[in-house]
Amino acid sequence: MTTPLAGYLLVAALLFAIGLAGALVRRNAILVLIGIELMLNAANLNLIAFWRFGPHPEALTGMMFAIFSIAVAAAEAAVGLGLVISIYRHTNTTELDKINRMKG
Amino acid sequence: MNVVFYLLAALTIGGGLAAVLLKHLVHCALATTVAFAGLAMLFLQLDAQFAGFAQILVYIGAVAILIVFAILLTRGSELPKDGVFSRSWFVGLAIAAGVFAVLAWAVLQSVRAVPQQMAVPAVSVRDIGNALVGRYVLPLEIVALLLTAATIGAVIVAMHEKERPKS
Amino acid sequence: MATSPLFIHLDQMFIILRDWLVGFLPAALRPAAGVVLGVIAIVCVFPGLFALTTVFERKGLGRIQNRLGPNRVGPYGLFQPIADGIKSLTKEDIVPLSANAVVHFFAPLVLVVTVFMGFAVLPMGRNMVLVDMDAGLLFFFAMGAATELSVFMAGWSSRNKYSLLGAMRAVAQMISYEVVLLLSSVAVVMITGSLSLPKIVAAQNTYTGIFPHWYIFTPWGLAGFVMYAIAATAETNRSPFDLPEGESELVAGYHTEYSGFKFALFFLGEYLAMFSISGLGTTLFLGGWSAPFSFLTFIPSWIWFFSKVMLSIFVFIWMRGTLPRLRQDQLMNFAWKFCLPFTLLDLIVTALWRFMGEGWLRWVVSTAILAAAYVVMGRAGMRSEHFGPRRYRYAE
Amino acid sequence: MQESAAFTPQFAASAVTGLLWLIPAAPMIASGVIALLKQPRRKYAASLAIGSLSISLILSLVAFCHVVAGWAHGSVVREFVNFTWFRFGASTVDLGWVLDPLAAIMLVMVSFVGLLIFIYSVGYMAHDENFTRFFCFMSLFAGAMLGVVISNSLLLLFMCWEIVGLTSYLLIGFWYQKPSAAAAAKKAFVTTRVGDIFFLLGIVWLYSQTGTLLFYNHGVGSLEGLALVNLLSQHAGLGLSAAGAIGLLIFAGAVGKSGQLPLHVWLPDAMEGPTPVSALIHAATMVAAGVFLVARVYPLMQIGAAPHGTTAALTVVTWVGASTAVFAALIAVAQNDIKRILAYSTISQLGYMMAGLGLGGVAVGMFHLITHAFFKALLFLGAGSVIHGCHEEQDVRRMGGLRADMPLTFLTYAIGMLALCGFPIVFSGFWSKDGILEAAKVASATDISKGPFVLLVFGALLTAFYMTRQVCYVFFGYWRGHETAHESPKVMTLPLAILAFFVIALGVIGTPAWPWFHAFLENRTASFSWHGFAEPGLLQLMLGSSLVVFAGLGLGWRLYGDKTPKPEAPDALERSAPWLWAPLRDRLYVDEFYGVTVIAFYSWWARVADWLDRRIWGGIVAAIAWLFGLWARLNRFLDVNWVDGGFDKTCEELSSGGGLLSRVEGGRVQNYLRILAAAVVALVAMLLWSSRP
Repeated sequence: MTTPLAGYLLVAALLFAIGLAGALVRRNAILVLIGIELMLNAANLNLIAFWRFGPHPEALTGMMFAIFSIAVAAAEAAVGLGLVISIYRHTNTTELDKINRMKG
Repeated sequence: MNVVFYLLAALTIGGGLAAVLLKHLVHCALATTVAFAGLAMLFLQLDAQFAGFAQILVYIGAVAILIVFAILLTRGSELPKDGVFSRSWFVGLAIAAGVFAVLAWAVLQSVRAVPQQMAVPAVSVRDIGNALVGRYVLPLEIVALLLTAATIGAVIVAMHEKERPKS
Repeated sequence: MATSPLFIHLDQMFIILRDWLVGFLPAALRPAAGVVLGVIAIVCVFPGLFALTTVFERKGLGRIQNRLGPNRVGPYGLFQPIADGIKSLTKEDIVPLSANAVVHFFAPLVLVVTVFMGFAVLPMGRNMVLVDMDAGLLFFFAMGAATELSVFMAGWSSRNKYSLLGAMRAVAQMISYEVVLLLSSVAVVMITGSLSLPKIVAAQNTYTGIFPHWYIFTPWGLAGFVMYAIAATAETNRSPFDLPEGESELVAGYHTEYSGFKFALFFLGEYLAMFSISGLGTTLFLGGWSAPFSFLTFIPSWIWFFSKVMLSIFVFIWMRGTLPRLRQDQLMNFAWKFCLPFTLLDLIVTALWRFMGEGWLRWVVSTAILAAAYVVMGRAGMRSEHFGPRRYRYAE
Repeated sequence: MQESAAFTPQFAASAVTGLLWLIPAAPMIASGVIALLKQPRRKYAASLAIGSLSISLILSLVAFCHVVAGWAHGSVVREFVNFTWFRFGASTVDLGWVLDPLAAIMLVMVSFVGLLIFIYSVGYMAHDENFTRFFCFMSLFAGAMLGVVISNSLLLLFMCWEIVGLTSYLLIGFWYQKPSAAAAAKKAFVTTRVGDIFFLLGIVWLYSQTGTLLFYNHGVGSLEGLALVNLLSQHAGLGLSAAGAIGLLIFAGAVGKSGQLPLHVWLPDAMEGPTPVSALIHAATMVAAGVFLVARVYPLMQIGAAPHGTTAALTVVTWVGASTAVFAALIAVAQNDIKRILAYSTISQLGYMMAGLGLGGVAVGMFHLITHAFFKALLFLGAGSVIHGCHEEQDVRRMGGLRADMPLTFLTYAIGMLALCGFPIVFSGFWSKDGILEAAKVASATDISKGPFVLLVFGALLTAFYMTRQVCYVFFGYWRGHETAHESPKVMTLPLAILAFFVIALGVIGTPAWPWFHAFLENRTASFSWHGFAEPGLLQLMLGSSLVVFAGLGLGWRLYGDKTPKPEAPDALERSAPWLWAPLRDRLYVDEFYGVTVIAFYSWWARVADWLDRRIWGGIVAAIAWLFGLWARLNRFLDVNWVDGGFDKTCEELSSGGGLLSRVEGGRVQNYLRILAAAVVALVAMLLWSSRP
């Protein structure tokens, strides 16, 4: 018996929570980005799960959404890491607590 | 079949936890890659073949490398002196737990409402192609635009500002 | 086309063998058993070929460099691989103290596993493909993407400047050329309209007169194949692009700190990558298992596949022997400033080709465009010393 | 529409009257053009002025002949042209000009005398650098004077009257560098202004009663029957009818302008101006304007009088005239400045004219006016040439013996003097003054008192006396000045000769035997008959007045004869009657009297006004300022305590609150995430809790 939808949703929720915890707890900027990536992936999982167990899988909306979200997440990761690198070049640290000055 | 699901779920959750909890940054990155791989396999299990491969290609192929590069470029690989977790880590954890509780509660409440759909949707790459170019042509173009902008943006943001000697 | 029972048997030899073996098992397990048999076949055939090519390469290089190459072990050095194998197995596997043991250990594993995964979708012969996936090509490239990760893990975990540098160079190079690789193969997908490799081969398996419809014989196909070949050599860190383990500077690049069996694994991984890349190349551009001429179809399909693969390997070795090593900035510039634009142009030309319909006009137009682009970009690149020879500026 | 009708001038006259307006216009235009000329343009200025006045003279002669011709046909010649100047509301203001015997005579006299004086002043003013400016004012004066003469509307008359006043001010103060000239000009203008105020009152009163200011307007004019009867019926107190009262008010204007008793102080000082000015303005024309004005409005004053009777207004005129005559004559006796003597003599002669008008009617007064104009102009021009000859010396005591040096001037001056004194038969002065005395004698018989007659006779004696004194001082004895005197150039002596001829000739038209002048004015037929002398008492009167004149001359000769007293030596009269001499020399303290009364009153009033202004108004302003200050302080108080306090306080609270909030935005990215996540959790929890089945 294939696992019910709830299983996937729970896994996604847990992954989302872990990602959020990572983002909130860790000190390093890159870890926050990783946390965000995890959260996005959790969302994708939900999408695919609902697409798979949803009423009209042939409509492909769920999967399409997931694919587009993957693309967007990639772009976001690229830009995010670019920013972290440039911040690092200015402030020589990736500690989020130390980066709280808006000065350019 | 359930066994595979549990296995993959354990793999993904383990990867995620490792990514968050490990002290060493590169290990976190690699743990993330494991989580991504687990997710990709979950996608395949859900018969979303194209999504799975896209996940592998994009996340494991590109994002993971990107993260690793970022770690190396910002000298994240050395061990951080003071603790890895921010001072008010407890609050973060509590909030995350809250979020999980709420989501889990929501899922459990509503899971009965969704009918169990067993049929395996036969999705071929051609259908996906047609869908992409047909109904979703606008999002496709927008994502294309977004990606170019993002790449150019990332390059500019991270470009080293050293004054190249005008040849 | 020869459809004599003999030919069919020869052609489908392995399939028949497999079905016969699987027959002994209960129906429920048959499909699984079939797959396992396939895997076993691949795992045996390709390492064998690997052993063969090591000798073949060293002999070949020797001949190119006007020397004999290994001839001590066995007749004409044929047993040299066995000697190497035993040597690598028996050598002590040293792991540097400061190395990151876990990552250090997993690096070669990830490499080999992902490369073997790649072989699953290659159609070795007529309906001789392990897994006929709808998005076979995509799966292949997905597996290819993982190799960079393993290279990085290797380079970083050995905590050695040379290996880190080597890894960085390798990863940068592989990422750049992976893009070119993907895009050039997209041209083929546009024409055949499907990602599954058997369909691509089937599309090329037709003849006009004695000449086959291989994609390489079309202008965009040729351009695509050239780009594909360049990207392939870069992907596998071979010959002109073998900067990562440039012996002169970086000792052995990212696998300097490896010894013994892990080193052998890396070596195996590298060669297997070469086989899979060239296997894909043949499937996409050289018609996979289809015979070069219509009258040669009587020879079994898998022979054609393996001969084309061995031909590509020969080209690899040949290039290794003749071309000097590229510099890192030349390499990168070449990828981003020549190959990528050219492949994009190739995509456009392919689209043009597909929608211009039959006739000599599309041949003329596409060849013209591609030739012109090749000449212009090439010359522009060379003149602005992006990939031309370096002009040294002595200290002013 | 009524509009158009008003604008077409009611031409009740011939072509001549149509062109009448040219007479005053020519000199005025000339003055305008000269004003634009630059100072060095002497020739143009002079020629323009003389040319324009000669045009006026020619036109005046034409008009005179026209009137004479009309008179010869026996019809009353009174032609007028009226037009509406502007309208306001229903009423309109009409102006116009008239041609009648009175105007005709004056036109000829003014333009002729003016022309002679212009020619004379070309020579006299030759060395003055403001030559053009002089001629500009002179021609403006001539234009204005002619305007007064021909105007048919009291308003137009008043306007020209004011321009005349202005030009007299300008000309008196011509040498404005001299402070005394400037002061004299101001004094003249102010005193005449006082008279003009009463004049204006009279005009306004007349306008309110009769509704029009036109003299003659087809029977509707103010001086015509209908209006007069209406005015007569109203009583204005003091036994005067409205007409009389208005007449007197207008007479007050004349008093100011002609320098009668109370307002005569300005005329002697007016001698500061150049001599031709004195001659033209303060002898012949302007001062005569007052007399002409009374003559013009004579019907107003005369209405209601019995035939050969008189009205209260006329008696007032007579008494003022007579008293001025004696008063001025007395002062003239003790004056040493040649022009000042003549000025006082003018005042006394004007008194004679006013008395003549009051007693004998328009003709008597006007005849004396005309004759006086000629010989007084002659005397003044003579004085001018004397002064010119003696290098601007004006004190008679420093002259003397000019009989030999300036024979022509002496001869003409002597003729003028004898005419002024009223030397019998030969000179016109005798006939005109005799006419007045005769009228006075007749009036004294019928009216209340013989006062005016006695005064006039005593005046004649004094006139003869002071004139002989002046002639002896100037022409007889020896030259007491420093340089040698020299005869004036021909351009100055020629007008003197012409004037002298007229002084003699004019007497002919006024003798009782052939009273042509009176007939012309009163529109009677003039016939030559010796019976004129057969009037009862006329011959005795003539004999008596000649005796008086001879007595004056003899007394003068005896006192001053051919002696040449030292300039510093006391005057002969002074030696004999010092108690009389001092007050006379000091002009009977009239100026001092004014100084004490009017000036004192004004300065007192000025102080009061100043006090009023500073204390009362200043006080009020200060009070208001203080009030505003108070209000401002209240404002500040409110602002500081209530607005600032309250408002600023709230602002501080807000900003501190803001500060609190800003701590949330501490820049730590993870804080944001935490808050975000917490909010999401809360939201979702709420949503789920609310939607639970």
